[in-house]
Amino acid sequence: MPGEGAGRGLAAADKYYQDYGCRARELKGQGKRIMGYLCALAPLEMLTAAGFMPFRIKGDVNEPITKADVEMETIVCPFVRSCFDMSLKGKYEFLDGIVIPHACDSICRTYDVWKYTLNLPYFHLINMPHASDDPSLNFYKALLNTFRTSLSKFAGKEISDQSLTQAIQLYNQNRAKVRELYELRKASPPLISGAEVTKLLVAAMGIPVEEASELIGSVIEEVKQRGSVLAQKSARIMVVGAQIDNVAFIDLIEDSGAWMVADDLCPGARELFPYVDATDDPIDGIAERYLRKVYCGRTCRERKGSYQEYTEERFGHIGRSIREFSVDGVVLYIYKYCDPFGFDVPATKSYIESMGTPVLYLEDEYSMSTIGRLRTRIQAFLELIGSK
Amino acid sequence: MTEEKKPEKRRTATEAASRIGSMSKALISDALRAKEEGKPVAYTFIFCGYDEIIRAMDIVPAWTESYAGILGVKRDAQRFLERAESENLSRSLCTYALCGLGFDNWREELGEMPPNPPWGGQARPNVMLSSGQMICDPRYKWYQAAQHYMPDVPVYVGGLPWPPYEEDYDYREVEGYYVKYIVEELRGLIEFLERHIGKKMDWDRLSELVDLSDRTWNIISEAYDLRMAVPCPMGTGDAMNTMVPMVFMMGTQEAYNFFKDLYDELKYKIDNKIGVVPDEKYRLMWGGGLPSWFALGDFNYFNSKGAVFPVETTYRLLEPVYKLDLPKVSDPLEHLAWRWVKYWTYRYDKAKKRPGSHPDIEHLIEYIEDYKIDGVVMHEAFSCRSWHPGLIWQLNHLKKVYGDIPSLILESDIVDISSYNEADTRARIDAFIDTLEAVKSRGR
Amino acid sequence: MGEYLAGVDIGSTMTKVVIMNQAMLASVIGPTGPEHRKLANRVMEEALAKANLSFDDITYVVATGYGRINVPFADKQITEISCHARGVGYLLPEVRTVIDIGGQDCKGIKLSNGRAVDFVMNDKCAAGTGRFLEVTAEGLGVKLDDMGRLSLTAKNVAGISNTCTVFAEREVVAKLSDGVPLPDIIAGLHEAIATRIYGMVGRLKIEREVALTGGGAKNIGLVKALEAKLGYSVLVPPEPLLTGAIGAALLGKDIAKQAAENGIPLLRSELRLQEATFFT
Amino acid sequence: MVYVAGIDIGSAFSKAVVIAKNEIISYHVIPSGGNYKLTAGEVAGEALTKANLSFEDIDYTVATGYGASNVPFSNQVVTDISCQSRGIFYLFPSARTVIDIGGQFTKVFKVDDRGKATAFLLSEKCAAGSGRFLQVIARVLQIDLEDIGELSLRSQSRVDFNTGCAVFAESEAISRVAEGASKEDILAGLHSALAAKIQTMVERIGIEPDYALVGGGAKDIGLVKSIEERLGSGLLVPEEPQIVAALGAALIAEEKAASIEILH
Repeated sequence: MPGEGAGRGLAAADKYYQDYGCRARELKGQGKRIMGYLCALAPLEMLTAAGFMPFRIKGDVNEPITKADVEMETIVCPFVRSCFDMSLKGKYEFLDGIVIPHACDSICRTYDVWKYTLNLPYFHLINMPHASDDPSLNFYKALLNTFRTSLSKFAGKEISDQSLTQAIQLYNQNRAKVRELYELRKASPPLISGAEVTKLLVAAMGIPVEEASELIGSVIEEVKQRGSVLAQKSARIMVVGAQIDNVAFIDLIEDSGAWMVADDLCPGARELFPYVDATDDPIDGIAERYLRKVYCGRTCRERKGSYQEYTEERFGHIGRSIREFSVDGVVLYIYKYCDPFGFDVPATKSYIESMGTPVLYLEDEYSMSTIGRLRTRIQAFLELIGSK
Repeated sequence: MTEEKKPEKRRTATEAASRIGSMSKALISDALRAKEEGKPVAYTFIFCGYDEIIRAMDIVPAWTESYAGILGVKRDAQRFLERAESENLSRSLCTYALCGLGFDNWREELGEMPPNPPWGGQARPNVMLSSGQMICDPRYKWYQAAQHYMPDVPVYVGGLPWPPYEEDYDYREVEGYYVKYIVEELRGLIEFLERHIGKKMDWDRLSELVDLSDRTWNIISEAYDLRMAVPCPMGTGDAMNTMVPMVFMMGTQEAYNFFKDLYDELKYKIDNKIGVVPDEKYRLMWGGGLPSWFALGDFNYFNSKGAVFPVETTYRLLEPVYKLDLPKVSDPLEHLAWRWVKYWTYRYDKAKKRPGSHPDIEHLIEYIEDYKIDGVVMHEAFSCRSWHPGLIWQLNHLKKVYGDIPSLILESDIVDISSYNEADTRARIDAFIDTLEAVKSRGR
Repeated sequence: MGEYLAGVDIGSTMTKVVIMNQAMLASVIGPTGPEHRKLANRVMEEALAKANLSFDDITYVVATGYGRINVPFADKQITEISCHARGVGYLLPEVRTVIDIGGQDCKGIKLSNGRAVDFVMNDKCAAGTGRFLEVTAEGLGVKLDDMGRLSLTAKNVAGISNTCTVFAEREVVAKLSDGVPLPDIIAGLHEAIATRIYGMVGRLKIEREVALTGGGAKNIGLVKALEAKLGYSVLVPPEPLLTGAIGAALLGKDIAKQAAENGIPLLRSELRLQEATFFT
Repeated sequence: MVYVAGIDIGSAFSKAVVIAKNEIISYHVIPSGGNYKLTAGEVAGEALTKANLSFEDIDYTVATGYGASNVPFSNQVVTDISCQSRGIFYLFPSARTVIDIGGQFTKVFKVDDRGKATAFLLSEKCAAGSGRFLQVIARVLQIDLEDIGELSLRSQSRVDFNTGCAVFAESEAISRVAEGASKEDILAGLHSALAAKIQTMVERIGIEPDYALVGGGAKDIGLVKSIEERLGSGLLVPEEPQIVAALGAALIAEEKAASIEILH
């Protein structure tokens, strides 16, 4: 039954965050099959409908990358390298397989390294297109159906439209919960800290979706009950970037006298806000969502009209968050070797600045070793906002 | 940064390769002249799959990777890389793209070419033809970023993927919808061009050019296969020149003729036992990675040690068309799509035959055997995540499924010379030659 | 009136203290060692002695720089970005862009009426910082202070390809052994570091006037190399090492003034000056 | 009596070895300094003096190392990988994997049962994790390079050291000290960071005992211990780990001299 084993509230979130994977390990013990995945573009509805518990593979900023360097070049995105390193070090021994969407070069171009180095019974690359016009959408649907066939063969059970529709409902409920959670950040001071939110969202990546929804729900209750306990701080910060699955960087911001109140991140608003529409063929709704509703730099939106309209189309969601969450400054936090987000920096930065919101662009390496070095930048940025 | 001393004029083994300098210069000036004459110019990428279409519509391609590479060869890339860095573009990104964006940003700011641009500079495009295919992310991010400096220039993004190699299904089960998708994207490209260039596609001409490029694929394969000969008549150093007509002039008669000449020249060299090096000691394969354009002289250094490169996997993204068993189709776009998919899946069946193997590994094994290879050299260019992730794995896996073979991975970049040190690189080459000798002498 | 402000700037290689009222009364510069706290106290005492003041005469103390958290007696910590901005704005009001070349980092700061409005910073890699020159000077067996002067006599600048400081060191030693004249090599080093700095600070869209501060500003060869990149000459404050500490003192003054105006008491650190080391 | 010499001009230290009849007669080590030519003459001269010999007594000289081309009096230049293999084979015939921790590069290579290198790997194009790491730290902590090893073994709780840049190892160390970390713990942290990188290289080239450790880094007992821990195996360490390449050069020189003799 849903929620079984999942504790409640911030304490449970913290437990699942600290001991990431413990719930998956537990369920594996009870005979549940666990399917690992990399990146927010893996169609979770499909995994769930096939009877797997989807498990998001994460890295660890505290763990120096060693084993990965034996098989993988260091010119690959450090986040991907860390994920691979953790997998090689047996952190996710409970996985029955890994599903990898063609997100970016660092993921797609290392697919064979993952597949042939980790001995797992199942691997599948979803060769998602970078273009998003109608032919691309139809192609993507075909890919999803290939995946559907392949996965049901491995699951030994057919993936029915009905089970997909149920899964879609589960995830949409989860997404609604996340939106509700973000409402708590709009107050000033926010009712929940950025670090608390990130811990919760990371915890949610490692447990079944029903439990995740319940966990988020219980945190919402708890936070509403405790009321406004957070101190007033000098600035409300939004973090924009690829993937942040640890709180080290967010603690840095919040220890420097600001709150992180909004994001365009994975896990975060970019990945968790968009719903799947109910469609006759559930694949249509799923395809539409992952290709067109998740605003990731790896997906090339069609340019219709002027460049300005195009920029609005690409970054408008960031602008809306800045207004809705009354953001004072944006930290643009990009990893080294990240092609999809790295090339967007000039356009993203000038779009946000055109709204009169200051931007701090940081290039980082997914390692605790750099956190100390970022402190002065963050503090100076806050002083700069304060003196405005 | 002060540029390194200009490299010594590199010696080419073939007469054909020595013609390349002027040919690539012509490509740059063609685009510049086209601008003056008001002809349409398109930014685009090598192996974009658009060649025949662009040529058939008399659009002059400006190969942005090519120009960045030329800046590399001329050791004049740093100022453009710095320009890009000043634009908040990370130095860890594709340095071809950084050079190009640095150049665009500079040209757009001045309203004219940046100060003394090599070979007259990169012409401002009328359209930019991105590619959402699988080769690399910069192929759709680069021109998207370039719009930041040229907001008025329309961009087309077409997808040209190919089926990944998987055990859980056969590529034949999916190739149908891959081809269908590619055809739609190529048709989309033509509509886009007709709309923005205001010129209709001449379909008969397109068919002719597709047929011409088929024949060019064949003649290139036949010419390159001649390099199996001992002594080897042409090395990878030269192939890094002869790639120019292969990737920048596909679908032109000139390219076909060039490789016909190369074929004849290699035949002559073989008949007269003329090798790249007089006393051929080691036959090496360039098994992966783009070259450091500013350090092609290193190939001569290998030669000076009695080592030749009869074959490379880089810039040989083609096979004889008659080997690809393409279905007979009348639509030239459909033919292009099939050729693309069948090329990328060419070694899939072969891979399934050898336990635990993989098409990339089969590719290496095939060349090792056909070209009697003693060792594999690769280059890990830090800024490119297209060809360079997976090299270590390929070597490890090759040794696992096939057997041990001496290997060397050089580390530098395609155009960023600050990652290169000649003394250290050549020290590595010397050490590698020693290991080759040690392994060879065991065999004897 | 006798309002005395102190600014303490603990950089990665140098520690600076200034005491001001209307003007600067005393300043001390000393090398930063491992024992920041001990050092901060010592240098502060020295400055007080120079100004014939006791610690109790000081109205407010602001600490800045990479070791700012290790100044127990400071009333407030402010980043070197804000302090340099304030300091340069005070010393050279016409300046719009500050380039600070420290021992282990390099900053670019954009100014608008005496305040930082944007900045960039490098401390990921030693290339482009003072350490680059220190290390290579060692390799060349040249005193750091002589580097600038020597480079000016270069005939043709040697290309230094390695950006990694450590490898650059071995590269220059090799060049030296190959008989490349010392001045040419040093000029090459300045060229290399100026290039790194220009590329990074360029992100700010450099505007005139440009001021150069930090240890790097004392290196005439580096100054010339940067001016060549910029295409115009830069301003260098009389004591380029002190701008951070001066800015810190001035920001302290602003804080004191603000408090006085709002009639609220000035919040001060509990800790007074005493011999504290990291061992205790 | 046929005397031959091997000269190794490294980026940090230069070494000379004189041998006769396959036996070491004398050797000498000095810092390389700013002029390799002078250094070469000096280090060779010192070694000869120790052996009461003069340049005239030397039949054949092989030079190796980063500055090998600057040895005016050498008869031949041989790569340091071949010299090290030869030297290691002389000292430890059973060694199959050799780890060389030099001034700026770390090198791992395989030696076969004939003393020939059959594969090698060099550390990346950044001094992170090179021996330079330790030199820098020794200065910061105001201790002698020689004492680093002993000190680190007394570490109670290791500081996790994970800087990207060898030069910044310095500032990181400074701040750790400022935070109150002990010298011992900082050194232990450095050693484990370095050992981790080395383990990765060994695994990349393919695990094959016995392992030998040479180069300046081998003098650091703390580093040796922490590498042994990671590899889960003992390391063969020469008494004079710095002269292995020079020794190998000398041994190669002796073979040359012999073959020339035969010709005459």
